[in-house]
Amino acid sequence: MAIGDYAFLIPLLPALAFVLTFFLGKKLPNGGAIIPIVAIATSFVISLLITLGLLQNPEQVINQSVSWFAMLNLGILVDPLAAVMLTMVSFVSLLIHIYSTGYMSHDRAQYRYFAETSLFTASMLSLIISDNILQLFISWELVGLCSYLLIGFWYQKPAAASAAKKAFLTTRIGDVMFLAGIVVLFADLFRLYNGAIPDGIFILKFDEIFSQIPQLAAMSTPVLGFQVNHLTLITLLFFGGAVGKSGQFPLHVWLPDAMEGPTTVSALIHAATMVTAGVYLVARTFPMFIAAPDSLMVVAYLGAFTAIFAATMGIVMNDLKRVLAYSTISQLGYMMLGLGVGAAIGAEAVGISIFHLINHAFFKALLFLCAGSVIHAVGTHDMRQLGGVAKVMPITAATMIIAALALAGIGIPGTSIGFSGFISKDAIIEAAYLFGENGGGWFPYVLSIAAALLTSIYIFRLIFMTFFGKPRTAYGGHESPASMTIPLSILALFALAFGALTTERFNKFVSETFVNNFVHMDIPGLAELGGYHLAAHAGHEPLIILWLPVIVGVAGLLIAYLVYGMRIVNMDKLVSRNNPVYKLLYNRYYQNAILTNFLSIKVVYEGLAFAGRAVDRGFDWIVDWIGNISLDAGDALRQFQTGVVQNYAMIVITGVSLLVILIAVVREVL
Amino acid sequence: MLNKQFTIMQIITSVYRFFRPRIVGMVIALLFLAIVLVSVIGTSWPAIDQLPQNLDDQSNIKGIGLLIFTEFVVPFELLSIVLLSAMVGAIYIAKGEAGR
Amino acid sequence: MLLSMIVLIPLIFAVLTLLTKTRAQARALALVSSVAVLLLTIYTYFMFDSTSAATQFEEMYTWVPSLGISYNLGIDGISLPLILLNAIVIPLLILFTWNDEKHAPNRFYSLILITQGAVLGVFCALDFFLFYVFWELTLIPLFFMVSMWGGPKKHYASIKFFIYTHVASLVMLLGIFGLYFAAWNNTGTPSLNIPYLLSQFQFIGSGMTRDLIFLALLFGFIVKLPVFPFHSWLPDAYTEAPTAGSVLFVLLKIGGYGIFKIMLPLLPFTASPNLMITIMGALGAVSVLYGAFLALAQQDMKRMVAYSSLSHMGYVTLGAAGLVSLSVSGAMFQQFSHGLIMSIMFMACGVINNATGTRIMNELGGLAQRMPKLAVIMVLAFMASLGLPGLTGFIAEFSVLSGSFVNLQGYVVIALMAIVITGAYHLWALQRSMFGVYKEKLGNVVDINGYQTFAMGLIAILIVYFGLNPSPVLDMMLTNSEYLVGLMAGMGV
Amino acid sequence: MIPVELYIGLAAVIFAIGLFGFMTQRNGVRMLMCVELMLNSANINLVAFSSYHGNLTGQVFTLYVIALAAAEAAIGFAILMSIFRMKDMIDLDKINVLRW
Repeated sequence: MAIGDYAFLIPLLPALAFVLTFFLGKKLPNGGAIIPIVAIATSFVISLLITLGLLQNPEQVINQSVSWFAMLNLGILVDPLAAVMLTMVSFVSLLIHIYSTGYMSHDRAQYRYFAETSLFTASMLSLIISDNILQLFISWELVGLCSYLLIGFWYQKPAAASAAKKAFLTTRIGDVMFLAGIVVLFADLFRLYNGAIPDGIFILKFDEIFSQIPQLAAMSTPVLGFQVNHLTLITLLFFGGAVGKSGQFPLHVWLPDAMEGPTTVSALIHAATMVTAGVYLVARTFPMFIAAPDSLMVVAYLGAFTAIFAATMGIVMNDLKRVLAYSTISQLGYMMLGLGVGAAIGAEAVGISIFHLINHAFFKALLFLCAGSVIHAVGTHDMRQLGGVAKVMPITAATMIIAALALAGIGIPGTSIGFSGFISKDAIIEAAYLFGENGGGWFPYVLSIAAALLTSIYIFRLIFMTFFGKPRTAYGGHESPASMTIPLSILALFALAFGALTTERFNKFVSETFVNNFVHMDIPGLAELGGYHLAAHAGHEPLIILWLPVIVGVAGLLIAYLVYGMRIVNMDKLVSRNNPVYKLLYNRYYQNAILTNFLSIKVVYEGLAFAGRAVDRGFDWIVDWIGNISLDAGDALRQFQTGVVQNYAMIVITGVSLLVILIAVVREVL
Repeated sequence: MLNKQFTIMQIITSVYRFFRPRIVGMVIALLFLAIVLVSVIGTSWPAIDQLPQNLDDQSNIKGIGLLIFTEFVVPFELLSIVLLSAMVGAIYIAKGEAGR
Repeated sequence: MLLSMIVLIPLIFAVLTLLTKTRAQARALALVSSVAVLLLTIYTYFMFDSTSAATQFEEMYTWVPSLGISYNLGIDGISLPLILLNAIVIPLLILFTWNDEKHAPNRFYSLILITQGAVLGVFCALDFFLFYVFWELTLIPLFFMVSMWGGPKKHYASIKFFIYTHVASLVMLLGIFGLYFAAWNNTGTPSLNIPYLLSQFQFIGSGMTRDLIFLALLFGFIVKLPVFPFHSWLPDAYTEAPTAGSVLFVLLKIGGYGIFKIMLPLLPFTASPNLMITIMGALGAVSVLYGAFLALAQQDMKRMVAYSSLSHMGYVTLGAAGLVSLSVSGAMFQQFSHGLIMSIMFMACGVINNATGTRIMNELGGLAQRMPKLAVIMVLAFMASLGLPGLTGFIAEFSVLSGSFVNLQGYVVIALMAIVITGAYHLWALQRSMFGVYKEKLGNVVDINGYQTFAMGLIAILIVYFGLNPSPVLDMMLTNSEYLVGLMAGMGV
Repeated sequence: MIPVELYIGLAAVIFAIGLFGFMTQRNGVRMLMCVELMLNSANINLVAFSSYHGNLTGQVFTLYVIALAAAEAAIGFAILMSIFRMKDMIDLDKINVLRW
């Protein structure tokens, strides 16, 4: 049997591990961590073998489906896009699990932690491997559930419980949009088949959906006076889901709060699972986006805006993990931008975006695990209290610096020499340039360059404040155990070299998922459907365009060094409550006040829900009133029961007489 | 609540007192009588053409006696029980406290 | 005989239970009866042909031929899942109350069994007379359940429930009479046979009459369901009832059953089907949103669950009005899944109320630390209730939403808006009651006992099982809804 | 031959008189007498129809009605006696303890 026949085990093993760990883990040493580790390691091996097989022979796409209910199915689809994601997720997750055995060793509820992370990984793997949009949505929601459970892992802390709830609800706004997109898509396909779906056709399967793109693009409905193209509507709703899950503006508010969970969970959420799901969704349904250029525009602009928006907040945060959280949002903005520029460069956009996703997964997981290592050792995550940690924890410091260089994107343009973040981010910025040159507008390009500068500043601010200089408070500290430093070193290796080693093959491998391997899509033809032409990819940008990202990256490093390393500027003046810009940034643009406190609590809860309660009292009152009417009527009629026989006789006789007269009259009239 | 009841009752009893002098009763009784009479006159009553001419047949005591003890014997017996129990009941009720 | 046994065993055992003296005897008899029903139902399920929409296991004895009344039982794919639901949950409910110190246990268990028998009777009846008798029979035990073992406002709640739903059933009875006499007029022979009368509906001459009959029947069913704006008996009755009573209310799926079994076959033949679809769809969609908002505003946990029940029931009418086989079967599945989910939710509310003496969520907090088993089951039930994929609630909601969107776009958009609110109140309730710092003034609470764990855990497992593999019940629902939708298609609706 | 209408008319008049009396009197004994009057008007009808149809059943039942009236009167007067014993009057419109 070929290895592909075992592909279904990839999500299944961690899911089984969840069940086993949850029920048996309490009795095993170390919370039964060995079960998920073995399961995920097996998944990783299978994915790796499949990926290698696909590299040899890209036509060998694995696609197996079973009927679920009605015209829906469950199934697996491993094409190059899915294969690389599977490998990355299982790999990073495996490392994080190994790291966690050290990090979580003091927690009483370890077994619950490992069970939940195992389920988390399983959901994410199932999300990637699914061959239909419904199964993807199911896994998508399960990912949300696991993030809820894990962010609220220390549920005794009210802040953690509240952050978990916020994360779940905010992403759920996106999920509803995603669900609405599926609903619209389902109804459209249902109508295309005229309600009679032949047996054996599963209408929400990706290849089925993609084969109907031309028909979908031709459908449009008037909504509020606008002619809404169905494909645009569906893709925008899908993107709405991605906005929630991938923390794009304005649904990013949950991500920084999600730091209330254990740091390893943050690493899992921010690097391997959860947030990348949104990017993966857009990549997976990319043929639909290609045929709906308006949606791609939205993706590109919102991505670029999120990239810089989050970066500005990252600069002022004092919490180690929060800086990284905003960095994640910002980098996700880059990935979305990379997909959005598909309007200019076609399917290659998937390649560069996923490439950045994978590289980001390595260095972001590394950053978080390093931060976790620091927090584990020192017991605080306020950067203002740290300083000079590098002396105590050399391995952690070294790996973190590598990750920072990768995040800032340092390398030599024109060659494939550089940190992994450089290779992929550079590609996205270049694509944004092409996007502008082909009439998409220069806004995304300009913002992405500015965001690159800010990225470099905030990450080196973090490095300098934490690892260099003198300790600002007295903290104990020691290098972390081997179970933690080994994963760090492995990840550092990947952050250092993965991009450079694979750049040539990777883009081609993933980009051609849609063109050659999967459904043989005619990407330029789809673009024609959207009414535009793809630009031929060119490497003839001016030299300054190639060098600009690196220049701003180095400039950021220098600025951070001057300000935080050399302290040539007195920070106290800038960082004060009176500085309106600082205040605005530090309060995160007051989004918490506006979105959470005002919109959800004041408007929805106190406004609508309480109004609803008043209305309901009204209904209750009406019902009671009807009841009281009959009581009162009975009370009034009771007075006729005088208890005097004569009166009754009188009434009876009168009634009989009148009835007779009435009948007589009626009979006369008729 | 009590107040409301009381006033309505007062009105009814006063109205009742007012009409007490039999006018209403008279009117109703006459109305009823008129209706009955009108309908009696308006109806064509089926009847046998003539009474039996034989004078011996004029007496129907024998026939009634026969009917009572043949066809309607069960109601007759029941009636006797009713009468008996009514008698006993009437005596019991009327005797009242004295017996106790 | 099979169906007669299923219906009559609980009723007979109810009488026997009433005669017992001690709690141990009462609960043992009740358990024996409900387990017997469960076994019979499972046997029926395996003998049932789910690929056919026809009535199966039919039993027929003439009863009052001059009025067309007969003793006629039979089931199809609409009723069997609901019978199954009832048969599964009642024994678990009895186990759940195994150690409860209730006064008059013989009456308590007897009432449970009467309710079960009556509800099963409604599901099995193929004769309107029988149907109505069982329909009304469900009222009585529930009335006593609320007024004898209920909360502080039990008398108000029980009378309101009784009169409100009784008035609705009388309106429904008028509808039945209308149908009965109109058919009698047309054909000259009286019959109360349900399938026969349904097939005669189209021959009633006046469109006005047909619409009135339809609306009268619909009114009876949606009050029982209930649907906005006829829901105001629900929060009081559900909240004031004892835990077992609330669960019995949840299992009282006769309103929705009536909609599928009686309303949908009539729908295409009304004079103005589009108006009827609009009424049902709009009421359903508004219920979904309205119930969600109301649940968000509640402080009492049980009341919140009651309103969430209203919200979920909206999907039933919405899906029924959707008139696509997927949406109709989704609505049927919603009834099934709602029964399972709400049973656990109410059991959990009851456990919390017993352990801490309060259900006000702001007074609770951190219970997960003292009641870990309850916490796990409750999180699962809440997730199922908010429609998390992989659990039963999602299958139902997704089928209803995506199926209904084909015909009723506007209403589905309304219902979709409710999903976030649904998530919000569930999670907020969890956060306030289970998570956070444990409030010491709640005293020393203990976790659920073994019987309760077994009962709630088994239902939880069923929720997961049917969420992952809905086919065992969904297939027969699909068969029937395809048949129903076929009727509509024949009429060009 | 006397037309049957006259008998019926007579019965109607007697019934109306009884009715009038029943509605306007307060004294229990008088009311009972009025009731007897109404009963007897019905008897007249029965007898009249019986002989005009040549069917004796009506007359048999007239006898039964008389017997029943006796029973009723016995009970009625007994009740009135006990009421009188309790309240020292038999004004029936004052006897309303069972009202409401």
